[in-house]
Amino acid sequence: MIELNELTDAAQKAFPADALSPDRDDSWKLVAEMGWLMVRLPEEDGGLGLGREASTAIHTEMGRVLATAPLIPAQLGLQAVQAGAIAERAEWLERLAGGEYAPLHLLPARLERSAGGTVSGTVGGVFDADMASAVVVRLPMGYALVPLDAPGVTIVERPIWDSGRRLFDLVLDGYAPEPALMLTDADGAAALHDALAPEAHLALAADCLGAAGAALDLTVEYMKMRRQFDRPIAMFQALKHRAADMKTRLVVAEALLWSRVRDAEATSTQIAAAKTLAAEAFQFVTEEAIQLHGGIGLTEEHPIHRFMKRAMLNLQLCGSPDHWNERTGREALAASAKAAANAAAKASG
Amino acid sequence: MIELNELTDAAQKAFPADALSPDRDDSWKLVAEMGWLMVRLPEEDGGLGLGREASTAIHTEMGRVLATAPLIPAQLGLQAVQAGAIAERAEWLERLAGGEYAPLHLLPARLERSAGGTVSGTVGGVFDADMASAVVVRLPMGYALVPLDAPGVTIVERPIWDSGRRLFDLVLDGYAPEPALMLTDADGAAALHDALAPEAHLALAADCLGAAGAALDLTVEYMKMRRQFDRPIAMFQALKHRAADMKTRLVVAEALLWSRVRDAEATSTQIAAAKTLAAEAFQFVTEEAIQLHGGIGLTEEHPIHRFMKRAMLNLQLCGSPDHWNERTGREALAASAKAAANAAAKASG
Amino acid sequence: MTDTPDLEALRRDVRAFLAAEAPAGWRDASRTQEDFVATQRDWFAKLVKAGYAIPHWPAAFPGGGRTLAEQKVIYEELAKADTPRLLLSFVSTYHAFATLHECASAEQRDRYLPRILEGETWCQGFSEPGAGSDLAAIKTKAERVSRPGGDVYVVNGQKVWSTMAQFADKCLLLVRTSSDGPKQAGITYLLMDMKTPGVSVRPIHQIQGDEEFAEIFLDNVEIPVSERVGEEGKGWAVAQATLASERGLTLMELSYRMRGALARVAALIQAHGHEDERGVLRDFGTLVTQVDAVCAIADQFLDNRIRGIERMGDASIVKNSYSRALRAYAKLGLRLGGMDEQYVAPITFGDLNTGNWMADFMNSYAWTIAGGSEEVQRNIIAERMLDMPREPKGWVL
Amino acid sequence: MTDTPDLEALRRDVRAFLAAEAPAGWRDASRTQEDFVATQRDWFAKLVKAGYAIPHWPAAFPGGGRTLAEQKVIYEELAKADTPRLLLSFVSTYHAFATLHECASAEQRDRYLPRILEGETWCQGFSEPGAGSDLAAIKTKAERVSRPGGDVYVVNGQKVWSTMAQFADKCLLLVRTSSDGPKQAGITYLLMDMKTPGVSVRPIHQIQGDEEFAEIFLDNVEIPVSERVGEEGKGWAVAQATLASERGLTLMELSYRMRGALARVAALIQAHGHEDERGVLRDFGTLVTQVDAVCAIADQFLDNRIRGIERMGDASIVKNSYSRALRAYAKLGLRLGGMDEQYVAPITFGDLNTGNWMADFMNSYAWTIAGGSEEVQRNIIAERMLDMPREPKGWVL
Repeated sequence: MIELNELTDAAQKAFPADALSPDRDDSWKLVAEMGWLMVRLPEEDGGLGLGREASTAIHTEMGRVLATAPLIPAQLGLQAVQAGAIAERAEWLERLAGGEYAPLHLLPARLERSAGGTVSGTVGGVFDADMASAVVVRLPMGYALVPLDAPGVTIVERPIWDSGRRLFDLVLDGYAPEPALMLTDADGAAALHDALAPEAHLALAADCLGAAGAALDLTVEYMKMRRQFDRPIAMFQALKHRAADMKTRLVVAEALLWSRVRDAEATSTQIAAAKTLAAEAFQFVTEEAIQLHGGIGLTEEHPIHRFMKRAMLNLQLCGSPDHWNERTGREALAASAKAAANAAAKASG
Repeated sequence: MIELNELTDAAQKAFPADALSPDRDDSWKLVAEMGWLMVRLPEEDGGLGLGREASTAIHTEMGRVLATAPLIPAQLGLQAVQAGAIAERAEWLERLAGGEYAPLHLLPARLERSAGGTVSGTVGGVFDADMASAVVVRLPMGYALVPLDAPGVTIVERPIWDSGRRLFDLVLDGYAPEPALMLTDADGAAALHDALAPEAHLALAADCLGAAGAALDLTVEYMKMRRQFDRPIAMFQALKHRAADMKTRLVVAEALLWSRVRDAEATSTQIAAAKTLAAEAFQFVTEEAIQLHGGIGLTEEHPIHRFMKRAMLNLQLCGSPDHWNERTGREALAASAKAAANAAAKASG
Repeated sequence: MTDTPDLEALRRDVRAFLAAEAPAGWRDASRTQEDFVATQRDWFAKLVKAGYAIPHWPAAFPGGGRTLAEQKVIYEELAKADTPRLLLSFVSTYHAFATLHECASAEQRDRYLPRILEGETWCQGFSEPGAGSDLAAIKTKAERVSRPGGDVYVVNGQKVWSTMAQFADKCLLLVRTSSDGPKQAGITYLLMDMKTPGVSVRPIHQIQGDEEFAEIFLDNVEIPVSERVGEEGKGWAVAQATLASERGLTLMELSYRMRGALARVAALIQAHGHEDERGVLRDFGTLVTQVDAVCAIADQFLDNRIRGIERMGDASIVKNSYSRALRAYAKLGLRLGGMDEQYVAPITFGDLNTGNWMADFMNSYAWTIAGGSEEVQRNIIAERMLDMPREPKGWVL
Repeated sequence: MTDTPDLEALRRDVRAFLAAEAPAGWRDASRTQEDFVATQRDWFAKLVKAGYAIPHWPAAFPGGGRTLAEQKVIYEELAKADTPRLLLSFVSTYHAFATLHECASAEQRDRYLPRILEGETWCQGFSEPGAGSDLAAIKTKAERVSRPGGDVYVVNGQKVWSTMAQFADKCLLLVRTSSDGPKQAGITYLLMDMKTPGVSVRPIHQIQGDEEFAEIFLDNVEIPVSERVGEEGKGWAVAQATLASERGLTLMELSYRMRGALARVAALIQAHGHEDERGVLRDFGTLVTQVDAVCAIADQFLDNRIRGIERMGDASIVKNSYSRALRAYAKLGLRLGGMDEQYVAPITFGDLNTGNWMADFMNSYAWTIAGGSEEVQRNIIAERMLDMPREPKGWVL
């Protein structure tokens, strides 16, 4: 079995920390060569059969360099195909593990089904659709592989502030789903969604924390170098304390993430909560980082703004903090009420 | 007309900043002698006929010394009697302006009216009921003066954390309201409440900000005196910056309060918002003050904790921040929608 | 303060002017730098003509000689009418004016002030890559050299954060003429023509897509000694006059504009159907009160100035509370807007309401970093208002 | 980490013991200091008997010789079962034990360690009014004097923040035997009997009504030289051993207890009918995640210790994140409880769940102030984890 730190070392060698936002197409090739596309694919399906720890380690390193290659949607797409029951499953898995790209969309789909069974509407948040052969889409009739060359299928790029990522709308106009490419039916879609959601949250959380770590490193380095009033600004206690708080937020969010990665019984809301905390820590770290960089942080010359923009994007992917914090509160409240009722029943019984 | 700074000077002479929590009964006598009970009473009713600015200045100074005398509920009680229509109105006003005490309760009343017209239940938040001859209570049938020696009327002290104030429940058990002491009927009660609420909020806001200013002064003084690592802790930039933020919150809340004091068109929600901001600033200042005092701030030896306890109490009086912030948001949203609709109508008309 | 009858009359006049002349649709007409500059020039010319562009100048100039109370009325009305802020001419009418009026020679004054009203624009060459909060650390070097036409300073160095220098005709320039003694002592103040050989300007690409600032590179730039303001080595004092020229009107104006822009947050709440969620209304209400309070403190600051009772540090309180409220405003918009705001949208230059909350959020940092950072203001508040000790002067590593 | 079979067995044993012996209703039985002390003594004796009181002591002691992983299991279960924290014996079993075990003479060790198991309690005489965060600044003076029965130190001074000194039999005392050289160099470490003439103790009235700490006044107190730990003037190093004695178990235990206590917030939400207000559930959810994260970091800290990969500063991160979460917990309770919490309620001593949110809120400050304030921890994090520069040593006013 591959050790976690071997994976991390290999990732750091392939994607060195000083080469931020590495070229997308080169990165994609490298990612495929390293076998990362099949890290989570079970051995019986030709994959490496590694667990959440391995993918978390990889996504952390990809976050650290502000990866431009769409590994997260690719991994999720592959997992969806792996869980699906299409006839050509083995062939698809082989092609996808080898570098063909069929991402899962990361934003809601607003689709309508016609009487004739065709589908129209917009599927949001498809990463790098320009390099995809198909997209895994949640259609009204279930999850399906939608080939991009099928009739009624077009893609529209929608530029985002995080210029290291490319987001597309997949526009369906009377698209007739191919039965052979249906991964689930309507009933099975919810189950697949529930299986994929924690994977998406863990990957995004790792992406957040890898990037937050890099943003903190850049900031601390800048604070030691930048001099004002005859000393490095790292020596000003008020600024130093802010850096300490950034580190604290980051390390605590990392601890929660890894504890949930390793907890097989963590609920999907608990995993989403770890992503929320990670994304909020990333946001906090980058907001402070901009301020601590002073003027240079407001220019495109310095890379720190790219971390902030990624933080703001990651915050919104797969549900906002407002949404998940409320859900966490609601579930904790229900669990607490249940425990109290049980205790009362036990006491009176 | 009395100048504001004359009032302030007189108040500071009567209640010097270094004598915190002055004796209640002595303070009450002094307050009555200074004529402060009749500051807001119109001249035609024998009062000084001064405006909100005057009472705000006085309550600020009372806040500064953590006053123990119940000037705020007394002022409100007097204003209720002044606005009421009882036969012996003039006599009551004269007695109250002269030092007799009939406070308005500052927390909700939970009362029920029997078929026979008597009232039972609890009236919360009566300050210093032990020295009152009557309490101005919102009964189901309207505001009334409830004499404490009437049958069915008792008081119960309920100790609070802010030991500089004494809070009582007024317990009514089959109390038969005297028609001669009804200040309003049920319909008039809402109007009187709406007239008194802004007065209560302005007084509490002033109390908060006077006290917050004193807490900040104590803290800054302590920081200049307390030495650790061979220097005054005021020289540690991280602590110094926190003091600067305390000052900023305080001064900004003061500016809002005074702008609302002087704005005759401010709505009651806008005035409650000024109280909310003041109470939140007071809370922030005292929370930081405890931390900046270190260990000594956790002991009863040092007075700083009394400011914190008053801050926590003031936060809850006359509606919590949650309540008023939400109300402010709701009203601003409605106003904005109306303005947008008007603009649209104008554009199309 | 309540308006006096005179102020009321002025307010009526300004409103009447604005009702007739306030530009409509200027946001859409300011989507490129060029269009923005054209809009700005046009609106400045209209205000000059109407007599509202330079109320703080002496009465000798048409539209000048206004009291601070009158200036406040004019700016309040400009803000409430949601007119474009005068960004392109700001350095000219405030910084250049104050410098010329208070510190320059009569000859310099008479030459340059009238041209400002004709549309000549100035920029400020103060900050350098190594001298931001610590402005006195500037290194741009000027050597005095004899030339047949008269002595000149030969200037070499680099300036940064120069607002709209790419469109400027003239520059207020701080240079170092000596490295001896305290660093403030070797600074000299020059007036530079931007077309002088050796001057090159490179706009700074900002992270929200704007190019509000530029770098100025100075390569053996020759500036006649006659263009010096004050004595050689006494430029630091002149720079203080430049920096003190803006008397709180901007933050009052901006606070009022932010209050107006709360309607955008309200629209977002309505568009997203958040009305019934108490958390959202509570947070919106908290913001409304915060913004109202900033308006109140900005107002009070000017009133105190008018009454001559301003205290040390007051300006820092106004700046920090404004910048924090602006950050909170942008963050609430960003939060309520959700994913929509992550898509790039065309922005309006020079407006706190650019049309996209991400851009607004990034713009808000200009207020916590530039013009004396939030941290520098905290030092000022602690030291000047709370009389807390400064760091020891002899603190050397 | 997952339990090994050995740990699983231990966990089962502890649970079985707790199911049978965990005291019920101890909160109500700890409403006065006296009752609290009685409850504590009783529970400590039970744990000693069961072999769970001193798992970190050497195997020579019954119940000792446990690995850190085993200690963690024991504390986890004690926390989950909501048993009373061992406050009265904490200084004795950790600080006194570590000092005696690591630095004292064999004679001192053999005399004092067994008595701890019999219930003798120690307090710590370290902090002074002028020496809090800056502990090395202590001034309590000890002069060596000859006496017929052997040399003694005559000690004069004042100690403060001594946890439960009013109930203690013995004291770990730091004194100054020299004022020359660096301030750390003149410190000596003594073991003092609290019944020695000249020792007086005054409990500190805390703002939440507790008296967890006391002041110790030392007036010509004579302590035999044989009660010195280590050499004269070498007490600072011994004190470091004392302070390092607690290996993160407390914060792990407390974090788990805080997680259990979230049920109180839930009950408050239900009691007040706040369920449907999204803001409240959102804020509760945020707190739940914050507390879960603190449990995770406290857990990870111990796991790293067990695996020998602890890093400098880790402990500061755990402490600051715990104390902030505790503050947030108490503030949410205070906010949701509203006016009810302003009335004084009887409190339970030595519990983060005192029965009143105001008291809990005030208690939370102990964690941001004592044991190295939040600000001192931030310095440590910045300097030791982020390698940021320290303030210059020669910094003198």
